[in-house]
Amino acid sequence: MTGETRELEYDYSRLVVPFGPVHPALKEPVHFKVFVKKEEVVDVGLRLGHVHRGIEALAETRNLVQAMYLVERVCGICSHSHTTCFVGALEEIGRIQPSERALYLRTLVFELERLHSHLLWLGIMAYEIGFDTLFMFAFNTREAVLDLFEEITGNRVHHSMNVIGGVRWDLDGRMVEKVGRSMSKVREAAQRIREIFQDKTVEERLSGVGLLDRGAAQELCTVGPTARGSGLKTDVRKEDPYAAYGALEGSFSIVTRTEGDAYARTEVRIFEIFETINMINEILARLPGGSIRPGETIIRSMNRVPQGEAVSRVEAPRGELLYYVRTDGKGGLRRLKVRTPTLANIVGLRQMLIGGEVADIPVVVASIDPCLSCTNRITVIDLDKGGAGEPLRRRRRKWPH
Amino acid sequence: MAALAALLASLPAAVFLSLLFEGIDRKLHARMQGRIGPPVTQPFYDFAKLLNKESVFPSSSSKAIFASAPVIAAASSILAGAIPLASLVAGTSVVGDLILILYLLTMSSIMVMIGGSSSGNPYGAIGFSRKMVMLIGYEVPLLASILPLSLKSQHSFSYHGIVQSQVGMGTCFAFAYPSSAFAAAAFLACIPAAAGVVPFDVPEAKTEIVHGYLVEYGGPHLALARLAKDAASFALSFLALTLFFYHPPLFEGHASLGGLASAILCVAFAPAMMFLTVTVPRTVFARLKVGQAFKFCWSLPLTLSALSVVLSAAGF
Amino acid sequence: MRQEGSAVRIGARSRIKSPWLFHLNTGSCNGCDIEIVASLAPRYDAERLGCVLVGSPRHADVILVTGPVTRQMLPRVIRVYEQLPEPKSLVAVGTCAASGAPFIGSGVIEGPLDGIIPVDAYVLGCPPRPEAIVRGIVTAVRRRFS
Amino acid sequence: MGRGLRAAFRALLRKPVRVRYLTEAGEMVPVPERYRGKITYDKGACIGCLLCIRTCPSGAISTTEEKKVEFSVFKCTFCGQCAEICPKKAVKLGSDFELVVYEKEGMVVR
Repeated sequence: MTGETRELEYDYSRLVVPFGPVHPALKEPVHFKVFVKKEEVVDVGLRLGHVHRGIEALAETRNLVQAMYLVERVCGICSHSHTTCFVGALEEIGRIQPSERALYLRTLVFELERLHSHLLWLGIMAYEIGFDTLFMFAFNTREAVLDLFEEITGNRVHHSMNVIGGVRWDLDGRMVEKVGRSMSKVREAAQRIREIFQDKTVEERLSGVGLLDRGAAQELCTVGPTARGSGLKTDVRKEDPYAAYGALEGSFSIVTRTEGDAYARTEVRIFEIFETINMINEILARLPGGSIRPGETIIRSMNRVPQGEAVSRVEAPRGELLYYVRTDGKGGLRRLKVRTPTLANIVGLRQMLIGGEVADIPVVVASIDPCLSCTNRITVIDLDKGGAGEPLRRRRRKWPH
Repeated sequence: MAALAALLASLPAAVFLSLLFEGIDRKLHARMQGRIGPPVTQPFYDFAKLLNKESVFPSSSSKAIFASAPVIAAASSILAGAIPLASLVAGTSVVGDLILILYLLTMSSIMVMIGGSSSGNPYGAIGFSRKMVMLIGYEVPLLASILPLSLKSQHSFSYHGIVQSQVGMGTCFAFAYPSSAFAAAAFLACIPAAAGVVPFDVPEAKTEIVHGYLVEYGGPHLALARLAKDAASFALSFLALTLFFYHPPLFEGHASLGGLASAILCVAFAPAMMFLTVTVPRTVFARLKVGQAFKFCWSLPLTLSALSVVLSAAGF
Repeated sequence: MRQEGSAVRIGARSRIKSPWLFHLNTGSCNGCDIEIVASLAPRYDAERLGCVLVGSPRHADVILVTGPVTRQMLPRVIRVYEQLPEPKSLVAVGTCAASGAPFIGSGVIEGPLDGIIPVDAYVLGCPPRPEAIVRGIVTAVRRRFS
Repeated sequence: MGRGLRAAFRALLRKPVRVRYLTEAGEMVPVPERYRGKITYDKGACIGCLLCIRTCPSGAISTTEEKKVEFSVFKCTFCGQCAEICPKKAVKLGSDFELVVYEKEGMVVR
């Protein structure tokens, strides 16, 4: 004991608020360690990996047909984007050209998916700011789109639309009419939702929150509506057209906003809804005839894909989705790499959150539309620490059944 | 003696009416969202279920405070709801019971807040600080809006005195003087904040801080904490109706049945008041941030109540 | 004795009438999660059966588990289940919560769920429709609470 | 505020959306023609080519001793690949979707 006093360099005014992995504002587990001083956020730590399922490694043990359904289950909201991206890479390796009609139908489902994803996101955003009524309205509108999915593909979420060299389900005249009718209804409802989003209380909650300026957005490689909300004019559909987007180039434009806050990102998505509805109507008007898939069986198509590698990009509802595919020439995969839009956007979150309030955390996190089941590509298991290794396995049978 | 009997009978009535009012509120809320909604009896099932559940104590909590806080909160809220009912039925009241009612309402929210923060959960701590800010925000205009009524009814802070002075005037306070009209507006604007519903439910924001101070409560304690909130919103809407909108031609003139009939009529009209002050705001607004909520409380309701105090002092 | 019997009956009936849900994602693809939310939205409106989605496991009666249990989520599943006050019930929503398919064989999947915690009802489908989810909740609640 | 209020009151006055669920056994909620529900299997038509096993993404199909297949509904992801590849159309995806069970046993389509 020397008798001198020692000052601890610990700031007791900093309160650590765990945000996740299980939190009502998040539909998926992710862990934010938020350091709070009064109500202000001073630092944010992010931990991913809770929903890592090892899909990339798993796909290497499956053949191409099975892998198609597996990558569809990377994400339940943008499932069609994943298969379109994957099948695009396979078709590039195998030099298979789908028919015009198949490409248009692929695009149609893609845009319907963007529509449902954006409506869902508007609902979630309303829920985060505590506006339950708007959440209910958005979800009610979304049901109309899900009905179309069910009618066209037979499932509300996992459409299983793509096959190598074409699509699985065709549209007859009655369905084309039905899609068109639904679109005008959805447009009307979306117009109403847009009006409520222009409400003053909503605007107060969203504008000026989660700022990300143009320079930072570019530096952090953000994609999709997050980048477009910060003024970056980026859209894979225009830059590198896939499916039928090359032919449809004139029927849509890129929506951008320069403010770079949560409200700008909301506006981008709302206006994209209208762009998408326009595009769907255009697709329905220009739908070419012909067959939708090659006459051969799927096993033969699969075996026709030679050894090779390709990178494919699509504009998923959340932004640029990238697949790297290397095939082994025997109907299997040697390597699959997925880079999802949320992985690109989530690094921007720290910058958006610091300086904000605790009340803004869910709003900012939701504003990039995080899809964590897409994002979790790795999990770290530290066996030395015993974190989630062997000891837990012994616990598994603890509960009496 | 009759007053005491009326009070004792009013306690279960207040519990019943609080739960019933929550059911009506939830039904209307759902209908305004285009849903069918839960049955009106739903809160009774919720309450009975929560009472029958196991109670869990977090290890970091101070058990005595954690367990007793919801009990005191519920008791004071129910009492705050029962006193106006009883004094309407019995036709008498004590001097200054209006102050007691408002004090009990504040007491109930403070107790829930203390209980939540004693759980040791960081969300509870944030909920505590937010509720503190909200209390400062709405208490001042709420109390100030009572003053003009007292001035206009022979300086009485007795609940029944104020109600009876409306009978004497033949019209209700909200329409009688400009000062009391402003006071009514201030009181109504404070109800959503005092009842803690959506634009002002910052202390228990579900998506931000996981129900705030309620986060660690489960089972019977949660049932009581919820009942405290329901009873508070019932008491507030009942108070607003009787203090400002007690319209004698409607509520009096049932001489044969006396106070009971007018009390029953008031209860029948109270859901309309609650629809206006609780259900509509929570349906058409997004949740405010704590700073915005505070700013709102200290701008509109405070201006209105200050105006009403000034006007009533000037004799309008 | 009779009074006690009726108290038990009231308890059971109120539990069946107001199942509060807690949703736990253990590696699901979001499909089931969104369908759970859709079952609370106006079209299906599970609140007319008393179902409310709550944010804290302490408030809940029923956990809806979606997804094959990933290694990272395994301790959390157990912890959340322990946090629920008794009596509680658990519904496995979706095929991957029930059997782990199509992720069977992955090194980071610890599922299926029934080896970890007791399951009261399985709702099959990839993802199940909201009608099926509502039926699953009602089935589990009736089985466990009455 | 005005817009939200108007929309809310419009919804209050209109009839709410209502769909039927929790129907009794035998009563089915109507589903679209292409809906992919529980598998139905025509054993007589099956020729035992086992193409379905090769393409099933979740390993839900297994062989039996009599050179036929059986489907474990517990592992089925309802993608419809087996129905598509079957040369004899012996496998179909039916419209039964309310698959709520207590136990794992018995959910096999033979």
